[in-house]
Amino acid sequence: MSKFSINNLECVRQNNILFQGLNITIKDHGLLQINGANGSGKSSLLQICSGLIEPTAGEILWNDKNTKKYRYEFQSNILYLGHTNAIKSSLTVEENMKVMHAMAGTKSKIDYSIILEKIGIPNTNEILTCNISAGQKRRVGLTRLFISKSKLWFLDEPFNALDEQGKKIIEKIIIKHCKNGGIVFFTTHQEMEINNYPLQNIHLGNNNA
Amino acid sequence: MYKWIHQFGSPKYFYDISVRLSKWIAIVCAISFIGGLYGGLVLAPADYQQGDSFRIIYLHVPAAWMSLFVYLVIAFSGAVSLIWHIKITDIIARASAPIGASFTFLALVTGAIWGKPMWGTYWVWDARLTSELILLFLYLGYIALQSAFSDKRIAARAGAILVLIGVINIPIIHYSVEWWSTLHQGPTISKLDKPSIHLTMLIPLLLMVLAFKTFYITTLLIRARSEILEYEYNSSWVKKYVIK
Amino acid sequence: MLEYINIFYVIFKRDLTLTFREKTDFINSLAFFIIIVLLFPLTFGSKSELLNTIIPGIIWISALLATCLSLETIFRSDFEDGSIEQLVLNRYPLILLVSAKILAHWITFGIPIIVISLTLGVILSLSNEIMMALFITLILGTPILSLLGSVMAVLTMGLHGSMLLSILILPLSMPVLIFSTIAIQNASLGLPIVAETYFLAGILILAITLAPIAAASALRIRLS
Amino acid sequence: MNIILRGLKNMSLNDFFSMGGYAVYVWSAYGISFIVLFLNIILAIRNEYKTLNEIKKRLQNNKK
Repeated sequence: MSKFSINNLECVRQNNILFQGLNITIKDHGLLQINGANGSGKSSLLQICSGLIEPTAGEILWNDKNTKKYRYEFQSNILYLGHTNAIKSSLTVEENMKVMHAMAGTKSKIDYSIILEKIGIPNTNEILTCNISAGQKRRVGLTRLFISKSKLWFLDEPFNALDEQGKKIIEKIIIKHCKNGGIVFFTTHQEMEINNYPLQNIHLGNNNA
Repeated sequence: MYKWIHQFGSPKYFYDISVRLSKWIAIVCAISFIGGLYGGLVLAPADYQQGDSFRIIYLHVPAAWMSLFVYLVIAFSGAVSLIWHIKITDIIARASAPIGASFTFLALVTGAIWGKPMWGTYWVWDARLTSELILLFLYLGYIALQSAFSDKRIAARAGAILVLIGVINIPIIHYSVEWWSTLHQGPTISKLDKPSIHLTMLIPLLLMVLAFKTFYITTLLIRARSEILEYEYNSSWVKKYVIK
Repeated sequence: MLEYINIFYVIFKRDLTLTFREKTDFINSLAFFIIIVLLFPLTFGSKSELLNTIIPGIIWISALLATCLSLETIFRSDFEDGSIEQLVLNRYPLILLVSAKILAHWITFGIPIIVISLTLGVILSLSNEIMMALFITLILGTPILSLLGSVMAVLTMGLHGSMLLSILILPLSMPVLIFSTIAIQNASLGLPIVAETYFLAGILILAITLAPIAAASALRIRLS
Repeated sequence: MNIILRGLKNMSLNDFFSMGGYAVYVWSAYGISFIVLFLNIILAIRNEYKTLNEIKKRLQNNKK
């Protein structure tokens, strides 16, 4: 039963206040959607929660322990996926997934072809990632969701550059992860992305300034 | 103790202090400067060997000493800003870099000018002058790195990492240059070292060192003030202060 | 403990395959190295006495310049495609991952430079003591450059213009250059070169312990 | 006190400037040092006023 909480978080970027006094507490099975216009600080909030960036004020607790002091304990339970899908273009899809597998630290053997089928780009194991389309690259990046066993997911706009069928697959995996006890933060600039699961919503607009 | 650091670390508090302090330190600097110059140029007897050209020592030694001192100040404030994330030490490090660079440049120029009457050539590959030259490159690297970043906070902390590595390297550089110069040239009886000099020569030298140090502090305070204003320009106390 | 070795090996192998798949950086740096060394005989005339006294120094200087150019490649590709965030935010200590990358850089750029400089030494007919001194100083010197250079590469990651990286790394690599050239000169005079090798080994150990830590914290700062 | 006065008495003006034949070096060294130090302090002060005015301007047009 793990808990992720933020106490009066504040972030000032180039002297304009993106958000101030933010308090969130999320327990298991939690799903949080962060939406707002571009440049309203969605990605900054996600990066601050995951520990990539330091906030100007406030702190982030994982099981009531400050994530900066217990960095590696926190980091071994999170998966961060930014705008760029962090795959190497001169490696083949399978090699990229092998690296993700090692980085995720899961011991069990994983059959990459099954994951590729699940994500909708079957038998592309041996193709170099530079020869596949942007949508397929995004899906290769998203295979991390199947490989990693971390509890807390931070997904930065997981749905962009994906077609309808891709959106459904990602929605299914997020809901499945939340159902068996995971916590997912995700940002989107459209309004309601996932509607068949109870979710908390934070709207970041310039009205916070 | 920790509260004191934080309290002193707040830019507003530092700004008020620097306004009051810099006037007094400027006065001390002026007095010691005039005293040092008068003592050095007029009172001190000419050196038996080099005649009057040794008077350049009153510029060269304080400048060389200050160049290293300012680098250590930058390294120390960099380390403090990395560990405790205090904003003021970033500003101090950023503000004192150009002053340190100009001290090193001064030390090099006066050393070269002093070399002419003594060794006949402007640039002499003496161990101390060469490590001053490398120190100047370290400064230029730091300033170049600072100006390369748009976000001041990242610039300050990246610069702190660079300076910490630089500080660890300074003894290595100094010793390797020493090893190198004794090998190539043989031990030059360099007058650049602080000769065991007579009291009347020593006092002006100490006055000059004090003058250079107070000069550094005044310029640092003034430069830090403009950096603080830039850092905090949308905070309330700056608005109040500016309109006044 | 095993998983740490495994992740070290995976990152190391990934970087090696990456460099050998995109051969451009690899070949550019070595071509650059050879061209600089060959410039000097062209300018000073191949038979001149002056040449074979300064050839080892030239080889060392061009090794230094070639490593300077290749340092940028350690983190540039990761920074561009965003996998640097995966490195920073993962369960394994960043110091371990960064040292894997530095080792990969040394293997792909350091060792070929050593091999080529020895072959150049043979071509330009250096005596065996000088060749031995050149080998020892390069074996100790190039890892120092890779280690110090990786910290500078992190600091200048993503900034326009790679000149800044050379300006940062050259003053710091002066001691390595000084000790190596002195060792080579002593070797050419038949004197023992033990003292300089101890110095270089000392600096190398200092660099091995401190550089990954500095590179890791610089990475965190650079991304924040 | 008498040291200070003694200095003034035995040093006539023109051989003060000739510096025992090394006038060129001594005075050029001192000249360059003054210029560099003077530049430092002046740039710092000018920079401060520049930032102050900049902020004043920015506040004015924020208010408008």
